[in-house]
Amino acid sequence: MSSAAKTPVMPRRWSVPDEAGILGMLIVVFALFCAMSPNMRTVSNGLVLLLNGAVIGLLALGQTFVLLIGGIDLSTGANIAFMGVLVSLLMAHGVVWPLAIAMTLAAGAVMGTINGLIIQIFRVPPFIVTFSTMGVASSMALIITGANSISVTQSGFAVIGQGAIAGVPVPVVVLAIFAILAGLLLSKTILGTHIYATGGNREAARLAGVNLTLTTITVYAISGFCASLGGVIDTARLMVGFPTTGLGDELFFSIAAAVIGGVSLFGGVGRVQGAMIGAVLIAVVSDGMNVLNVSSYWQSLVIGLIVLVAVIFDTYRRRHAGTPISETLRAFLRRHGSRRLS
Amino acid sequence: MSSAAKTPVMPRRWSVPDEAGILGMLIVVFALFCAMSPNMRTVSNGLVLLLNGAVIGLLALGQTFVLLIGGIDLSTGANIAFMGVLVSLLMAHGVVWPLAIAMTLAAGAVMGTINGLIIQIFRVPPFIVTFSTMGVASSMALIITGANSISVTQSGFAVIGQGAIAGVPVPVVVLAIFAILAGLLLSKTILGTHIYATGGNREAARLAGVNLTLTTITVYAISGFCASLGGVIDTARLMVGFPTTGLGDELFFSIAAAVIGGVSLFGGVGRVQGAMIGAVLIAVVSDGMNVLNVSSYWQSLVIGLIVLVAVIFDTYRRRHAGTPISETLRAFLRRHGSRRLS
Amino acid sequence: MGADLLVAEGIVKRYGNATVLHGVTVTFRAGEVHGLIGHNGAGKSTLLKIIAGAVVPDGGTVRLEGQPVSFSSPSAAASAGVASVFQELSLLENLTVTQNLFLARELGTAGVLDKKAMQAQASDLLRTYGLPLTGQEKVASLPVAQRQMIEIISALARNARVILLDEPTTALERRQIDQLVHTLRRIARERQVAIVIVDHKLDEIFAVCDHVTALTDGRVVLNGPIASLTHADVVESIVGKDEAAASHGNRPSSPRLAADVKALPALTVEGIGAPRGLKSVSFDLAPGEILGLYGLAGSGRSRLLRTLYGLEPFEWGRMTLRGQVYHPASPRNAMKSGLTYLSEERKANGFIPEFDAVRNCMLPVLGRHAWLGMIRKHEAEQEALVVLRSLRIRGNIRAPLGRLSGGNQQKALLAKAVLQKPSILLLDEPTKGIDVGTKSEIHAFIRRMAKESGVAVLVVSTEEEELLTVCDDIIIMNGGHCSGERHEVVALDSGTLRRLALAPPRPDTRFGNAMETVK
Amino acid sequence: AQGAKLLPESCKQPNPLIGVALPNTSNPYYIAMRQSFLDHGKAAGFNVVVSIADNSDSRQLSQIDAFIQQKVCAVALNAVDSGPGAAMATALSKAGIPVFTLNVSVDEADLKAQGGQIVQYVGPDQVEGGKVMGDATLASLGKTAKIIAGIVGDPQQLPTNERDTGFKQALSADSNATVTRVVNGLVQPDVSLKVAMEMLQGNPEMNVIFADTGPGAVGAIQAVKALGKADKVSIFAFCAADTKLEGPYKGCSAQQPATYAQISVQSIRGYIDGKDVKANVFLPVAVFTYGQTPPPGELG
Ligand SMILES: Nc1ncnc2c1ncn2[C@@H]1O[C@H](COP(=O)(O)OP(=O)(O)OP(=O)(O)O)[C@@H](O)[C@H]1O
Ligand SMILES: Nc1ncnc2c1ncn2[C@@H]1O[C@H](COP(=O)(O)OP(=O)(O)OP(=O)(O)O)[C@@H](O)[C@H]1O
Ligand SMILES: [Mg+2]
Ligand SMILES: [Mg+2]
Repeated sequence: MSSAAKTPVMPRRWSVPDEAGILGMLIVVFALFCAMSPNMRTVSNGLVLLLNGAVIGLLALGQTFVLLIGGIDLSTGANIAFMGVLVSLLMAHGVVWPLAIAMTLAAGAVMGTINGLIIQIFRVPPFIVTFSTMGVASSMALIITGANSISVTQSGFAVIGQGAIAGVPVPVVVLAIFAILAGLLLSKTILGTHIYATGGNREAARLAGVNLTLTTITVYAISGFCASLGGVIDTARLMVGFPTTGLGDELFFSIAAAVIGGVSLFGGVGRVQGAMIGAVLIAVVSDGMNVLNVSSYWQSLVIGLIVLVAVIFDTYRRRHAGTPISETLRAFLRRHGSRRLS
Repeated sequence: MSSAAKTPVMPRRWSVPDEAGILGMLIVVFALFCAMSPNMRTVSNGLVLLLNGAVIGLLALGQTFVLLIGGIDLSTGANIAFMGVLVSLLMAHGVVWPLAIAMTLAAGAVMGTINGLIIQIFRVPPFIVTFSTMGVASSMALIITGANSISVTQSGFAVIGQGAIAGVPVPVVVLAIFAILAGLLLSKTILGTHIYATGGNREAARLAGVNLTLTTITVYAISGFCASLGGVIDTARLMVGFPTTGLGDELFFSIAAAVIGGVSLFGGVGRVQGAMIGAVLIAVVSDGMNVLNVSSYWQSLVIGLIVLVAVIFDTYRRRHAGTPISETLRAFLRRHGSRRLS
Repeated sequence: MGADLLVAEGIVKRYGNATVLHGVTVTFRAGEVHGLIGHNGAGKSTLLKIIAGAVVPDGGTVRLEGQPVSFSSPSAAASAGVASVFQELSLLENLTVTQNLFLARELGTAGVLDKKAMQAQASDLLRTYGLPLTGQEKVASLPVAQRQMIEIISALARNARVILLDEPTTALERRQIDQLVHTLRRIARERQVAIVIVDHKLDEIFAVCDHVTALTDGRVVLNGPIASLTHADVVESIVGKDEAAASHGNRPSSPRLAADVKALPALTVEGIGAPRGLKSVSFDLAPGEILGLYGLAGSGRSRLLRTLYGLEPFEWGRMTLRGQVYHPASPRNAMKSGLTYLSEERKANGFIPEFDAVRNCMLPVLGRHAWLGMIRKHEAEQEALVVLRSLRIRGNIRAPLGRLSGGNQQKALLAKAVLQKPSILLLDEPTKGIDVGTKSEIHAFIRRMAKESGVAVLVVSTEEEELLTVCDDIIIMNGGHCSGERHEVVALDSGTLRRLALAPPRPDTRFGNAMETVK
Repeated sequence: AQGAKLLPESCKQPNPLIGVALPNTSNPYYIAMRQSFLDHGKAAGFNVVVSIADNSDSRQLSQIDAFIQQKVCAVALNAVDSGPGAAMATALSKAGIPVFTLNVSVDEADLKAQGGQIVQYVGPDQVEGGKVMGDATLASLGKTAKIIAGIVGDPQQLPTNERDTGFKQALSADSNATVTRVVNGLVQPDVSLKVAMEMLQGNPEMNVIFADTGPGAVGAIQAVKALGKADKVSIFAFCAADTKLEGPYKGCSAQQPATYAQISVQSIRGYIDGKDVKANVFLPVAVFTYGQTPPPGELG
């Protein structure tokens, strides 16, 4: 197009990014915790917090891709267990650790690919497929190990979980690198555009020539890869492969992190930035409650309420920038209060 | 309407119900298990199986309503714990058991109503709201009890969990009654139509005049009610209120049961019949594995694969009644095999 | 003639910084059909949505029988006697026809449905409007035209005093439109209700309306009884004075292709069909020609285009593309072979609602502007912008496309199709919802593409006039059959075309009866 | 609460079937117990089926129902939780199947109320196990040292809470010592690692960690190392599998899950053969000190 150069692109007006609201909430929550304890506001605690949140951050990263096409990956926590056991088993069988890591990451991507393939070939809901591979992965971890832990003896491997680069723990660095790559992938590449298109309107995307099979498989492979990276990191932190690692809150927290950050469960909407803010919010709250000596009985309640309030404010900001939140309630009551709900 | 009588109602063509496929799969799986163990095929085992599946069935019932409007209820398992503790606490404080049950069921409905209200007023994704109330409910159970169990001393209460009517355990009878009521509600009432409409297209339903607030609150209240009924039954079976009861696989299994039975996670599609078949399938597989002494390591794998295969066949039947499944694979390969995935 | 039933006064609406209605005042009278016209993005739909309570205005008042009203929702409006059909189909696809017809006004006692009564009433209604349905069909399984009729029926069946219809006829065929026009006029007179209809087709406006209001950029520019207006007045109010004379009514005057070019067909279709689908379709399509495909609703025109684009399988017959066997397994496949398809179901599968117009247009051609999968965004956007501008999209092209007006969305879809630089272009209702000014430009645009770039175009349209304007030849589809016999447009008028479509299908003798051979 | 002697028909078969119900196999403790049941059960002429409840009471109850279906001759029950355990024992009693509990005792009052009975309990004294570690802490750090201790445990389970109680009791003997925190490690090393790190962040002056389970100990050790506090914080624990007492890991007490299983099997054999069995068998914990490695089977 020769005329292309002549037409000026409309200047895009600068606008508040979607994630501003939840970032604000994160800052408020963090500030509150800091105000309550001097131990919270040390640099070293900041790093501990990020270190402890790194694996959930990685899972949230993978989950973001899957959610963006309107899918869900329930197998992600179980994959941590399976892959953590796998990497330690490989090392126990004499594979040198860098190779063992590479093989494990490949295995994670393969697990994800299998999810994607089943979803795409048989058109079975992702919930069922990944529910099933969740079962398979967690069983595999137990079967391989006989439920025993597998110690890691190659001490070099520890660097992945315990090392630091310029004072920043390696897992945090790894997460940061992959988050940036993921952000670029989604915003700058054809594949990224196709992922959003698939989630936005699957049928329209197909008619526009988007390869749904490829996008579906890729996002699940990415999620599998992220989970295996999480498994490697968890194992390197403990220096022991343990078949129940990752079977705790990881799955829920990873989905919640993405949703908190504005990723829609129905696909097509959301960014990596948001999911990472969500993951940090969860990390801050989990860390903060232990630093502040909140009783473990109260912790789920506190984390639940903080997340809820943060998302309420964020949703609010997105919908009615400006109006105070009391107005929403009043509007609701106006709509429903005077009349009977009928 | 005078014209109503004159106009002949067109005969509805008989068609295979949507649930036929998964029912077939259930029968196949059950037959296989029976073939493998004589213990499986006793009547009493059939009742034990249903008894053990009753709570998940109840949760799946509530979850079906929520999924039908395109929501999700993560708080359902935690509500079992909370409500189980609540009912035993009420009895411990001298409330007679029928009243304690009534109060607990009301409390469950209120918990659900709160979920629905928050979702509807603040337009926060149901995943986040129920994630948060899940945390609140599970914390409440721990806080109330200090992680201790609360014994039930009113022996009459046991009938709810351990009694039988004409040889059929009470929990199974309760589930059956509520499943039938739920089925009627969805198919025969205005509210039922509105629930499907809300899930089909929220905006279109609103434009047509469906009261979204009412449908939303009602479905979450029903789910909360079902969860509290589950908590009452679990407590009556154990005769002790325990703050971690219901926090295991219940949540996942209840969603999975509904999805297996053809309820869509995106709303608008599915029936109670399907969810109940899904719940029975899960009960058969869980029970069957224990009766057949499948190693616990293998159980998640087996349940995952059986569910996956059942749903693959079912999806298949719905899409191409007639064509053999090998054809799907061949069609897929034809689409993608010869060429590079690009 | 009738009393003022509903008055909208000084209605103002803003979206962000853009004001889309600048104090619009209109009066709808009992017993009258009121036409609301204007260019795409003029604010017609917004005005109707405000009156119906679906959108909250930033200023102005609505009075119903002199009383100020402010409906909190369309259902509140409906119970006050204001029924509406919006531009985007808003039926619930997972429900049956009957359930949709009675949604939120179900018959029943104590919350229990009276299914028999509803079913009986629904059958009556469907029969009255000539729809061959029982009422128990899931809406998802119905073709677009029937869905549109069902929405209209549902609005008319409510005992409303004001009925708002936003482009009700876009998917309907002539017969249905004629019947609808007749019904609307009758209902208005007999029930003394006010009917408001948004429409881009002038003949319909003149056939049905008593009174016309035209909007331009959110302002009333014309308002008067139809009797006092001429076609020219109306066109001028939509496209502006300068262009009115030049643009309307002329057939684009590029030459037909010489007959010898047709000797090398781009696409040859020989007796294709499938069980429960097309029966037997044959025709040739040559580079540089524009072939019209005409038929009654349900004759299989859309199915044919979908089959050509690899969206539906065919099991007998064969297709040849530039001499090679062509059997697309998927749309991607078809695209790679140089085909492009514009769907008639804009909202269902036309575009990604969250993407803006530019991004939607870029989607199929990203590969052209990328290196190792990395998009050269600026370059891609420039290309898309050029085409988008030439189609005169109004509204913010950087806003999610789902928020643009219907006609402007359609323009974006056309731009997307054009950008793909296809060698064969399949257009299903290409100007659905597009205003008269832009319509003739689009016709000219299509002809230019064919004549200058040698693109072979296959056009499906329910508007005979459109086919007669834009096509070289027309082939007829009837009950899944098409013999491929060509009718030159110069020898046709709308009446002849309709008669041809009604004639029983002639078996395709060239290839034998494909269905028989398969059995 | 001994009623009539229960002895199902199935016990008369040549190799009677006995059921073993365990809470999980994510703790090496139960893996050792399970193996011992299989080995000693076979030796004693039993067929053994083991059910794992994945820490769910209701699932364990279903598994008990499955045992009743299979007409087992006797059940060895390590309840997930002691309260709900009463319902399982009752269900078995009502089906005429003798119950042998181990490791987790079943709530006596509940049992009585519901009308169940238990033949024998075998297990450690949990409180004692915690107390021993408390004493070891005081001995190791000296009577005069200021001790600020935190617990990595599982506050939602009874046995772990009993261990904590013992530990706190021992420390309360010293006015310089306080237990300030209990965090929930869920008996998982990865979770324990996180919560232990965070607890240390929030309590910089903390110098003792008591991990009340083996997996908790694994996490606590890594947490102390990761924060570079190996010379400041001492760890006392219930023993982690295959882990040498070195660095910050100063002492551990071990139970012998394999032994409990062995005793249970022998008691079942004896009971069937008509011998009298003791109602309660309490076993002391083994204590390991700095430099030692607990042998396999000696677990927390
Ligand atoms: N939700 C919205 N957000 C932002 N802008 C909107 C929204 N809805 C409509 N608009 C803008 O308002 C203007 C008027 O739109 P409207 O749909 O009323 O036009 P119309 O006259 O019905 O056009 P058409 O003939 O194409 O249907 C358009 O520029 C459109 O982009
Ligand atoms: N997007 C679609 N995908 C698959 N099948 C469809 C789709 N739209 C409609 N159908 C089915 O195809 C049948 C024909 O619908 P369609 O609107 O294509 O009519 P048609 O026969 O091509 O008529 P027309 O000539 O009016 O376009 C309908 O009965 C419907 O079940
Ligand atoms: Mg419009
Ligand atoms: Mg059509």
